[in-house]
Amino acid sequence: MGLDVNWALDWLKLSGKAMGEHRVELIELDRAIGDSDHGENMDRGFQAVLQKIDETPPETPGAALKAAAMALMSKVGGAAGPLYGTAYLRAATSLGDATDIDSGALAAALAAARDGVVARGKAEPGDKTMIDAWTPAVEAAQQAAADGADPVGVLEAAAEAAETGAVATDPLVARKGRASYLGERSAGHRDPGAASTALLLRAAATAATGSTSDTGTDAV
Amino acid sequence: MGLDVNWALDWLKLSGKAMGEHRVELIELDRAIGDSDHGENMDRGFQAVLQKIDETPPETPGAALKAAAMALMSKVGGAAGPLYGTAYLRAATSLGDATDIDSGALAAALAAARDGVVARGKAEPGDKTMIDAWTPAVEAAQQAAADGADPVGVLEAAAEAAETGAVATDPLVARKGRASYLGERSAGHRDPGAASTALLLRAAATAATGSTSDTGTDAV
Amino acid sequence: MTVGIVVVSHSSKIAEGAVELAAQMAPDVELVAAGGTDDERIGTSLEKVLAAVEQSLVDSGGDGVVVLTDLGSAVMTAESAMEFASDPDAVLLADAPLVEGLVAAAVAAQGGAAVGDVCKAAEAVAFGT
Amino acid sequence: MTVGIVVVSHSSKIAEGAVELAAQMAPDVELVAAGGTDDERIGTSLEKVLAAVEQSLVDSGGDGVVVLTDLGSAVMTAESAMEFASDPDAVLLADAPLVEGLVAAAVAAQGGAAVGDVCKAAEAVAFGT
Ligand SMILES: Nc1ncnc2c1ncn2[C@@H]1O[C@H](COP(=O)(O)OP(=O)(O)O)[C@@H](O)[C@H]1O
Ligand SMILES: Nc1ncnc2c1ncn2[C@@H]1O[C@H](COP(=O)(O)OP(=O)(O)O)[C@@H](O)[C@H]1O
Ligand SMILES: [Mg+2]
Ligand SMILES: [Mg+2]
Ligand SMILES: [Mg+2]
Ligand SMILES: [Mg+2]
Repeated sequence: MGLDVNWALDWLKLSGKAMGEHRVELIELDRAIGDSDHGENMDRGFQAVLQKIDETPPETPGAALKAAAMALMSKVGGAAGPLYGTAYLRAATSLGDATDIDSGALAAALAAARDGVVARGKAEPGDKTMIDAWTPAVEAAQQAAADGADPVGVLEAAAEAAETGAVATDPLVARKGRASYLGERSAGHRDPGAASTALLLRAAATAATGSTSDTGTDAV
Repeated sequence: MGLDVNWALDWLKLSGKAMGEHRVELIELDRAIGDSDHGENMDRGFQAVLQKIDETPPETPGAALKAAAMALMSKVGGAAGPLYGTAYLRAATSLGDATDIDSGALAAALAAARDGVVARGKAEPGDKTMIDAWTPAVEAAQQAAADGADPVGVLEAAAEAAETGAVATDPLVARKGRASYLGERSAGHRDPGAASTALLLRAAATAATGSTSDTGTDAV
Repeated sequence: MTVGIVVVSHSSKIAEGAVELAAQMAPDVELVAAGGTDDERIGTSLEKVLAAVEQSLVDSGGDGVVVLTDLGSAVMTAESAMEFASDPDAVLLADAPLVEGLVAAAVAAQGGAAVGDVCKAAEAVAFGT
Repeated sequence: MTVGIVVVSHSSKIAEGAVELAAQMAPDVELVAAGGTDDERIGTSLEKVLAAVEQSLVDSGGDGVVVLTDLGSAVMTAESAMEFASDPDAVLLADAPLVEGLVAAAVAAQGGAAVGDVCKAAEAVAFGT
C-alpha cells in the first residue's frame, strides 16, 4: 500500500509543527552564519501552507505539494522560499495526478525536489547548503527503493541521511548563500537550510509511519 | 590698484544673481545629459553663500571665497558642490590674507581653483566637464597677467575664454560625471558645469569692472 | 515606449530610493520597485516581484523588461517570478550591482535602447576588477 | 569594538535601507546612513557625510571607518568630507558597489576584521568582469 493525500497533508502539518518547535533553533543557526531569519522564514512559510491547504483541501499528494510550493515561494521571504518552493513544485510535477505513491515514485519525487533546489540555487554538494542534506537523502531513498523497501522505509532512510548530512555541514566552509560572505568563519556552524531540510524529511517519515500504521490498524 | 574684498563680495553677489537668472537654462542643459538639477543646485548653493557673507561679512577676498566654498560644499547637493567648493577653497588658500590682489595673484588663484577641480574630479580637458571652461580661462588669465594686463583685463580674458570653452563642449562625448552614462548621446549638448563656470567667471569680470571704475572715479 | 525596469531588493526603501534616483536621469522610463517581503520585512516577495514584472510588461508595451536584483536570494526570487511570468522571454535578469547598474540601465532605456542593450548597459558597470 | 561603516548615497531611502539590510548580518557593527541632501532632496550633503564620519570615528573607538558611496558625486562629497574629518587617516573610501559592497564590508567588520580588510572585503565584490 503506497502513500496517499492524507500522508501529504500530514507531512505538511507535521512540517508546520516542526518549524514552529524549531523556530528559535533555526534562527540561532542562521544568526551564526546568516541574517537570523531562517526560523522565522520557515515558520511563517508553513503557517501560510497550512492556511492554504485548510482553505482549499488538495485532493492528491501532488496538489498538496504544489499548494505548499506556492505558499512557500510567496511567504518565506528568504532564499529558502524560492528553493523549497521550487523543490516542492518539482516534486509535485514528478508525482503528477497519482493518488497512491509507491517507493519508486517517492524516490523519484525526492530526486526531482533536489534537482529543483540545484536548478534554483546552483549549489554543489559540499557548498554548505541544504543540498548537503538533500543529496544524501535522495541517494538513500533511491537505494532503499531499489532494495525493495516500502515508502516508510524509503522516507526513514531519507530522513536519517538528511540528518547525517546536516550534521556533516558543521565543518564546511560556505560557498553559496549568505554564509559564503563569512568565508572561513562559516566553518564550525551547522547550515540552517540543511537543518530545516532534515526536519522536513523527518516529518515526511513520521507522517508515513502514522498513515501506514493507521492503515495497518484498519487492516487488522 | 588691485582687487579688494569688495570685489570678492560683489563677485559672489553677481554670481548669485546669475545663478538665479540662468537657473532654468542650467536645468535644461542638465536635463539633456544629466539629472536636471544643476540650475537648482547652483541657485540653492549661492543663496546659501549670500546668506553666509551677509551674516558674517568676510574681511579679505580669501575669507570671502572660503565662506563661499563651505556654503557651496554643504548646500549644492550635486557634483558641482564638492567641485566648486574645492575650487573656491584652493583659490582662498592661494590668496591667503592678501587684501589687495594684483594680476599675478589673481591668475595664480584661478589656477589654484582649476587645480582643485582637477584634484576632486580627476577630469581631463576634453572630458566634457567644467574643466573645459576652467582650463582655457586659467591659460588666458595667465597670458593676460604675463602681458601686463590689470586685474580687470585678466578677468575679462578668463571670462571670455571660459565662454568659448563652454561652447566648445557641445560636440564632445562626456567621459566624466553623469553625462558619461550617455556615451555618444552626450554629444550635441553643452556641459552644464562648463556653462555655469563661464557665468561665474563673467560675474568676476563684471564685479572687477565695477570696483575698478569706482576706484577710478574716486581717484579722478 | 521604452524598455521597462524592475528593481528587486530585500529592502523596500532601497528599491524605492533607487527608482527615485534613476528616474531623475530617465524620466520617460517605467521603473517599478519591488522591495521587501509582503509584510514589509527585509526579504523578497515572489508576489511583489511577479506583480512588478507583469506591470512592467504592460507598461513597456512589448519592448521588454530588465530586472535588477541585490543579494542572492533576490536573484532566486526573480528567477522564480520569471518562470511564472506571462511572457518570460521578454524579461531579462541583469547580473549587475543594484544601484549603479540601475542608473546605467535606466539611462540606456531612456535613450531608446532595446532590451538586450539595456541589460548589457547594467552588466557593463564594473567593480572589483 | 569593530570598524565603523558610513553609507553615502544620493537617496536617504537607499542609505537607510542598505543599513537595515546589512545590520541583519552585522548586528554589532555601527552602520551610519548619510543619504540625500540636507533638505531631503536626491543628492549628497557634506554636512551629513561629515557628521556621519565623525560619529563613526567615535563609535568605532579608534578601529577606523570605511565609507561606501553610490554615484560619482557621492564619491566627491565623501572625499571632501574626509579632508575635513578630525582623523582622515582613520577613514578609508571603498571603491565598491554600494549595497553589495556594504553587506560584504559589514560581515567582515562583524568578524572583527581591521579597517583595511573591511575595505578590501567591499572592494572584492566583483561585477562586469
Ligand atoms: N544557492 C543556494 N543553493 C542552495 N541552498 C541555498 C543557497 N543559498 C542559500 N541556501 C540555503 O538557504 C538557507 C538560508 O535560508 P534563509 O535564511 O531563509 O534565506 P536568506 O539567506 O535569504 O535569509 C541556507 O542555510 C542554505 O541552506
Ligand atoms: N569628475 C568631474 N570633474 C569635473 N567636473 C565634473 C565632474 N563630474 C561632474 N562634473 C561637472 O558637474 C556638472 C554637473 O553638476 P551637478 O548637476 O550639480 O551635479 P550632479 O551630476 O551630481 O547632478 C557637470 O556638468 C560637469 O561640468
Ligand atoms: Mg536567513
Ligand atoms: Mg533573510
Ligand atoms: Mg545634475
Ligand atoms: Mg544631481
